[in-house]
Amino acid sequence: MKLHEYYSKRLFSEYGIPIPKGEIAKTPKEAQRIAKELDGPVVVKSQVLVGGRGKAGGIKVANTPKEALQHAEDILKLTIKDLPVRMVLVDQAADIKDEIYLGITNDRSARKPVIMASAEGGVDIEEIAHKTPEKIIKCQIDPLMGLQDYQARDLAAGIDLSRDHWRAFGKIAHGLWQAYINSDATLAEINPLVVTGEGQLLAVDGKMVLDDNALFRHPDLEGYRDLDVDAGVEIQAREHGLSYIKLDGNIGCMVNGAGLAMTTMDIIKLFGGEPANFLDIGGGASAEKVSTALEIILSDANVKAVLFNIFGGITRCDVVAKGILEALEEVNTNVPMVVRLVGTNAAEGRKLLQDAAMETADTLAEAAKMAVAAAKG
Amino acid sequence: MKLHEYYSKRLFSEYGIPIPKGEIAKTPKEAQRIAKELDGPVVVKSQVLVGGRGKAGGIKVANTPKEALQHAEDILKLTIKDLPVRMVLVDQAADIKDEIYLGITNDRSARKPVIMASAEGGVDIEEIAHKTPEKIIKCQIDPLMGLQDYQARDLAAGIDLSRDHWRAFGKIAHGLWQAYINSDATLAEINPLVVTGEGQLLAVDGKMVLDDNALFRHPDLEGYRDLDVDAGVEIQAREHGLSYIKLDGNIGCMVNGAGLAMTTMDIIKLFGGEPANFLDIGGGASAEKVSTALEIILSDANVKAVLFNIFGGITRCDVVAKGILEALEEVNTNVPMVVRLVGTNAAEGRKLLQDAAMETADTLAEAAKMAVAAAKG
Amino acid sequence: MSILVDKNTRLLVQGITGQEGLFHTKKMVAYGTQVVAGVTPGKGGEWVLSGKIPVFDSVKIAKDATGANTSVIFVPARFSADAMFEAADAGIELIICITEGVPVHDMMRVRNYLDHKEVRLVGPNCPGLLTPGEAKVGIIPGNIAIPGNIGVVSRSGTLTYEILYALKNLTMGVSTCVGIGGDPINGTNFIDTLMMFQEDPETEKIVLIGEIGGTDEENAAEYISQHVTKPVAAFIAGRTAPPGKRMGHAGAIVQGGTGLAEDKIKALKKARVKVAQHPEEIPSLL
Amino acid sequence: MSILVDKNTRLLVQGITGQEGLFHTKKMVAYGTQVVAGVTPGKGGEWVLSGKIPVFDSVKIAKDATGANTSVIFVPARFSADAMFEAADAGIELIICITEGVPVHDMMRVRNYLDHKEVRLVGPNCPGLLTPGEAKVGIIPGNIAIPGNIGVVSRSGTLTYEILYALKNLTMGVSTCVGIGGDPINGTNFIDTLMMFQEDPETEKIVLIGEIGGTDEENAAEYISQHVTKPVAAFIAGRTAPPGKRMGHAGAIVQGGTGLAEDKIKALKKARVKVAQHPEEIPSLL
Repeated sequence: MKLHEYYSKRLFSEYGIPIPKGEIAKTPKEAQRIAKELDGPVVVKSQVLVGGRGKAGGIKVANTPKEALQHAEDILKLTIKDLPVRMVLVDQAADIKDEIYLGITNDRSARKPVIMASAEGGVDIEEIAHKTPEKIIKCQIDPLMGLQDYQARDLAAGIDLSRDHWRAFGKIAHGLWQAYINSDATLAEINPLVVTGEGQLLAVDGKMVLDDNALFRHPDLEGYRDLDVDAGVEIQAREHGLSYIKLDGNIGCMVNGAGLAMTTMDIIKLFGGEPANFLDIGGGASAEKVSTALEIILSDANVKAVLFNIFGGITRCDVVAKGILEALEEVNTNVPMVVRLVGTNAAEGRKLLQDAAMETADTLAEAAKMAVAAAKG
Repeated sequence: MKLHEYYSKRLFSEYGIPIPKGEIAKTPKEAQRIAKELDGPVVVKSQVLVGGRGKAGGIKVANTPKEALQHAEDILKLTIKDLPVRMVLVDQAADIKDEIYLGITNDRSARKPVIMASAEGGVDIEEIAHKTPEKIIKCQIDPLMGLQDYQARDLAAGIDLSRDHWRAFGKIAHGLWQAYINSDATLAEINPLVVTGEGQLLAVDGKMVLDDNALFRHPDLEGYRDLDVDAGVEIQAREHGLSYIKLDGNIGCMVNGAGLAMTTMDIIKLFGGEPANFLDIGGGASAEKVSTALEIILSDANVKAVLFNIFGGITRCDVVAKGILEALEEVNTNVPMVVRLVGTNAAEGRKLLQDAAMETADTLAEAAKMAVAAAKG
Repeated sequence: MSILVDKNTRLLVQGITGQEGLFHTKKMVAYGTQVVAGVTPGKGGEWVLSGKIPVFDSVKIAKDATGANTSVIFVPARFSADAMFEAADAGIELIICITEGVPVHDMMRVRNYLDHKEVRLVGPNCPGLLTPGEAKVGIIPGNIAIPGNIGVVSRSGTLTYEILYALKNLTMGVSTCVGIGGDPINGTNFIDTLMMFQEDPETEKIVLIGEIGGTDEENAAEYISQHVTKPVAAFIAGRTAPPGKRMGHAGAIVQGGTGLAEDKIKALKKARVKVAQHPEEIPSLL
Repeated sequence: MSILVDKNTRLLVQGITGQEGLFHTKKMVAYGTQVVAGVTPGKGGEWVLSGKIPVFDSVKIAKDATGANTSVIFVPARFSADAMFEAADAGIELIICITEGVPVHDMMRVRNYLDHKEVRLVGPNCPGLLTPGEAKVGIIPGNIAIPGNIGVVSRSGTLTYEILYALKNLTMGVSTCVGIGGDPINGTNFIDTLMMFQEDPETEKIVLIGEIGGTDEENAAEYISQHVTKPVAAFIAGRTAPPGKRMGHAGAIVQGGTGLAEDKIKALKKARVKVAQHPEEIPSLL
């Protein structure tokens, strides 16, 4: 789960990281009021969970409260990369001398958190990582030990930070580590961490991504979820324990298991078709779940054929068949369907479906070919 | 540094451990008021940092506020093992069904914290450890991992705690662990942890010992220090960076280094004398420190002779000699003194003292024999 | 004849009285696995499967009483880290964690702790282990594989079953099937398993089933080119998965130019691994 | 000729620009110890001892630049744990922490972390190491010992000097003197050191200097009886120390019936160790 800049920075601030003064506004009037209170130049920043806000016109400096009102008006009308801007952050503008990058994430291959810093902040860190990886100083953190003081110093020295700032930088690194570890984050990032003209360090932009699996430990943070990020059907799917991602093709797929679901997509493509979605119904799916899944697939108007690929293990093929039949009673569709049932109770499942005018297949390749043909009509 | 029962329990309570309702009283009147507010039987408990308060009459049950007043009056007059009772804790009396022991301490040989539980709480745990060690269930805690849930369950199972209480016991164990680790404690102990008639767990008595070396991390806890524990001169010594412990003999010792100071005590005894104190002036002692140390030694009226044993390393013998001379100018004493100076600048030191009518010795054995003879007069 | 589990495995089930735990215990026992004990804290003294399997309060007690050497974990995600610590500290040699959804910070702690212990963890979020004809530890359906000389290692669940099934249909047998799980941080990876298969005299060929996300397949390819002399066939799922979208579980995500199926396939081919275009092609590549 | 340090030791001083650090660096250099670098964060680029020793910002940089293999720590107690972690993570093989007053929780963490690394820690709260004629690492006065075949290991400071001095007065030489420190939790204990002395061909006799508190001396006695063939003489300080009172440092305290000098002396005698009644008796027991 991604946190908005505003919530990320507020969290950082709880861990002693200095952030600019600022408040969230949902209307231009509010933005004006905040700018007035801040008394000086402000930055009006769209709060949407995508990168490239600046380029899209979603971040603007205002020198007067009136300007802030106008900028907020413009920005609140924007839709950036399909996401509507529903609020803006009005922050005191910082006197920026230097921009640093500081972030902590999970290093998958080291199986440890890694803290990273770069003297080149304010730009896309993945781009730096790609083009000039030597400009990023990395340090693995033992998860049982936590960040050590010397590691923060090594980072500061590594990015040639002036020694006057080492102490402040160390405190910020420790604060970020605490925010990361206490929130079960998979990413906690300050970009840029600014050195101001007055010689202060300030977290001007912030980003946090939390581990969905650990949200049970953070009921307070769950409230910060931005529902815009996922399409409506994706939310609906999650609520039913389904994993659904919409794609651009025309062959809907319903599969049990993530790996097999991806494989089904791949094989459709291999035989000349285009998958309309990824959909994993999970293990031991009930008839009701299957029925909801089919409704979701068919809610996509592009879908010209549906391929069911169920490998019965925990999931019983007869239960899946029942779910399909239940859904068909309600949905009433002409979309052709290809069913492949293998494993636990496959025979019973096939028997249930034999009156339902569905094509059945034995192998995955065969099923894919049939679905591709059906979609072509 | 030991914490009073009252502060220990208040700390436990901050970590979610249930404790009886209660308040501290410094006068009988206060005790009466608290008892009235608690509305029911109370326990009036002397707050002194020694064991055996109950046997000394320092813990009494009161059924009425008036009784509480009387008990408090009696108890506040007591001196238990040389310590004056300056305050009492008035706690709501618990309906005790069972008494458990639960404690965490540093296991020196394992180099890890160890958590211990026993079904026989409310009594001296060291006595149980000595007589029936099998009645104490122990579990080492990895300091990098912290207490694990399963370890708390193992303890609960190990002391045959009814399963109804496992969850509550687990929470208390985790609370105690947090109190221990966050306070840099060397001991955190609930004795007894009571199972009440209503089936609740309640920390009826608590004890914490903090690591003096870590108090810089806990300035808030430093305020809880009980100055009565150490004699006045011992406090004075600590303030001057000296380590002084009064003993019952008549030969004062001033030594640099703890091991050598103990050895000096031992050798005095070996040659038939009795040391009056342990005194370590530490490394690199200044003349002023030496002078204060001598004043402290001579403040003990029992002292009939003083033995200086200085092995010059970081400590310079001439500086020590100067300190002795400075002190003698102010103190004006007839107590005979034996000086042994070896190592850095020993010759210079001896020269400084040669006019001061002091006996000097080359070996430690010789010095000790001379001091014993001098004390016998 | 196998790696990790066989007919001598003495299995303990953590979370045996839960719905999942009990269901799969029945299946494992029916397959012939020696399930010697179960653990559910607070239920010590009970029995499951009509008095066949004793339940204990802790792994330590269970191990002492039954000589269990392997544990399979079915407890809910939020209690899984504790279950793994408990098993490791009790001296269990092999831990298989089936549970899905274990927080990644928990896994970083578990993994770094276990690295200093004499214990192997498989999973979490994995289907477990199957040595056909000997032992089934986890949730892999027992009837989709027959004994043989092919070692199978996979990050996936049902996709693995698909391949086992394809092999069985051609009466090609399996030495051991190892589901290492789909989480980004887990106990046993491809390389660990390849090493064991390479050393196992009864394993003659190896099937590796990977998917998008991370660089484990690339690392495996590097290892194969240097250390594995047995023939390896592979399949990588997710060639059509869009970047930035998590495909079902936390591990399967293409991020910042890494984790792409193409890169994995290229690396494997470079290591002379035959890569199938779809799972049913696997048997023909062996 | 020695254990742990010798003329090939390339020493780094953590906290070299502090008062203590600088003072003892001078003494160590004067003794002939190869002090190759100092570390003080924020002072990298400076030099001490009239431009003889370079100062670096971190142990890693210092090690890379100078090939230091041993570090001695003089930083204040509250920063000592970090200094030890830094040295260990940088790959320093031997760390000697002189600092007194390191919190015991810090030491539990340090010790448990270091146990998984290829590194030896001596101390904290110790006088360090002296291999007469070769290297002095720490604060043991250099002029109170001459080279020889007696290995000395001690929990104490000045008491150790006393015994070194007594040996020197009889022209008895020392292979290496190891001050393991007086804290309850430290890096190297009696047994570790005894093992090294037993294996060192140039050490022919051993002196062990213990004191009240803990059971390290009893454990050492047990070890001696089983593994040490070289003659050992010992002295235990604190026979007259009253129970419950801490004698100067955290380690020296008699508690709950353990840590008594009598028990230690009894255990050592049982292991055929000659125990001196006072330190000056030691030479005659060898």
